[in-house]
Amino acid sequence: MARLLFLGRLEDLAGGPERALPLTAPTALADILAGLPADLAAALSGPRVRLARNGALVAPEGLVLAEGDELAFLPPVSGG
Amino acid sequence: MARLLFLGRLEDLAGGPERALPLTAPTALADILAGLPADLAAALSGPRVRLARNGALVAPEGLVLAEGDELAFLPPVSGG
Amino acid sequence: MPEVRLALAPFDPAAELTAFGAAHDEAGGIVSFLGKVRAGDAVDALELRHFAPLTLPGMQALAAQAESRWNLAGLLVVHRSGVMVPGDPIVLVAAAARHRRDAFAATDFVMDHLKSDSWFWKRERSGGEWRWIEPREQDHADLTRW
Amino acid sequence: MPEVRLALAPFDPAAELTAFGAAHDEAGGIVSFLGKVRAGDAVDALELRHFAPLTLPGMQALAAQAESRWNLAGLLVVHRSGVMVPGDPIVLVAAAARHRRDAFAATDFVMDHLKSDSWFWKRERSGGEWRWIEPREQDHADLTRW
Repeated sequence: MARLLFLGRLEDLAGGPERALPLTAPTALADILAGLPADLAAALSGPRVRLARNGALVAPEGLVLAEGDELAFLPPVSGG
Repeated sequence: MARLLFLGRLEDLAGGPERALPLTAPTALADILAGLPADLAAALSGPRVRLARNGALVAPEGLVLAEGDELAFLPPVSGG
Repeated sequence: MPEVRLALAPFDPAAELTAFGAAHDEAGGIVSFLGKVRAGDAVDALELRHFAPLTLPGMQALAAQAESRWNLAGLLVVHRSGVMVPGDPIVLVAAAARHRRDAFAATDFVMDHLKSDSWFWKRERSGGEWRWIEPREQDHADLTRW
Repeated sequence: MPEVRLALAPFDPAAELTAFGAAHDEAGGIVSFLGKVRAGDAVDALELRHFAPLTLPGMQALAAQAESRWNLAGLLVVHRSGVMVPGDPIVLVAAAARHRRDAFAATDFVMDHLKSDSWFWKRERSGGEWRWIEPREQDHADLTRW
């Protein structure tokens, strides 16, 4: 099991702040996105969406999620 | 009678914050200064010393003090 | 050491500033910025969300950057997360310095970066509807000042 | 209308800021500058003298100039005159604005002018001796920024 976290407006698109993801083996990000609704997958792949795996920023290229991982999708911030 | 007020460091030079000035007739600033100690007169005539007669800034040129006037000598400020 | 906090409940800016001032009485000047939820708009609630692993560390790194760049006696950064109503404080930044120019610049710098480059997501409620706020172009333009 | 006061006795900056903030809750941001007598120097007392006919009117004119130049919801200027000890507040300037850039600029502007272009004379006591403070070149240079 891995967890996907959706921050900001991505939460609305995803229908909730997080989603559990059953994993039988380490899985590439591309394959994970392919299993999501197309509009959500498109939004999560946007060029301005940053990724954090287990709390640390990571690049999407070559990203693989393993059992217990948490992947956060961080849209552009609007803080302060 | 007129009054001279000395602000800031001019107070130390003048030996006090103000000085009463007996006047028998309207008197030009130059004549008033001539009646003061030379070092004080020189300091009061400095190019950066502003003058206020009865609370309003005035130019030294042609200035004449009359009975009841108050003339303040304002050295450069150092406020805040 | 800057004092940096993520406030999950309302905070009292006057009490914060008083304590900060007392802790830095060797500094001649304190500049502060207080940002509050505006009253009088249609917006009746504002929510800021943060991402715990990044938000506070990001604020700490920003404060450290300001302290290394200007000559400060102290720096305070307090930022709310959660649901707020009009009048509630959102952010307080205060810089104490011997020379006021340092305090002004550091406060301004920290605010520009908090606004556009810190890990907060904002939504507003008006007419019963929540709406996510997108970043403003002005916020990004502000960063180019530094 | 700016709120401008010449304080002849100690004032409480936190109470001033709280009241100012409460009066301007339609503004999103408040920038403030608080100048205090430094602690830890050899100076154990500071005196500011003013000239009643000019000092407060000059402060009022300065505040009006700041209000006309930036888009402010409110402006507060409080300046002490008299004898102060380390830790005592000397000057408090606060600007409330919808956009923080206006509040920063107005506060900075008012401080630069209060420091170098307002009718106060300052002397400091250290080792039992009072000494008048001459204007600093930096203060005049600051004015050329505007």
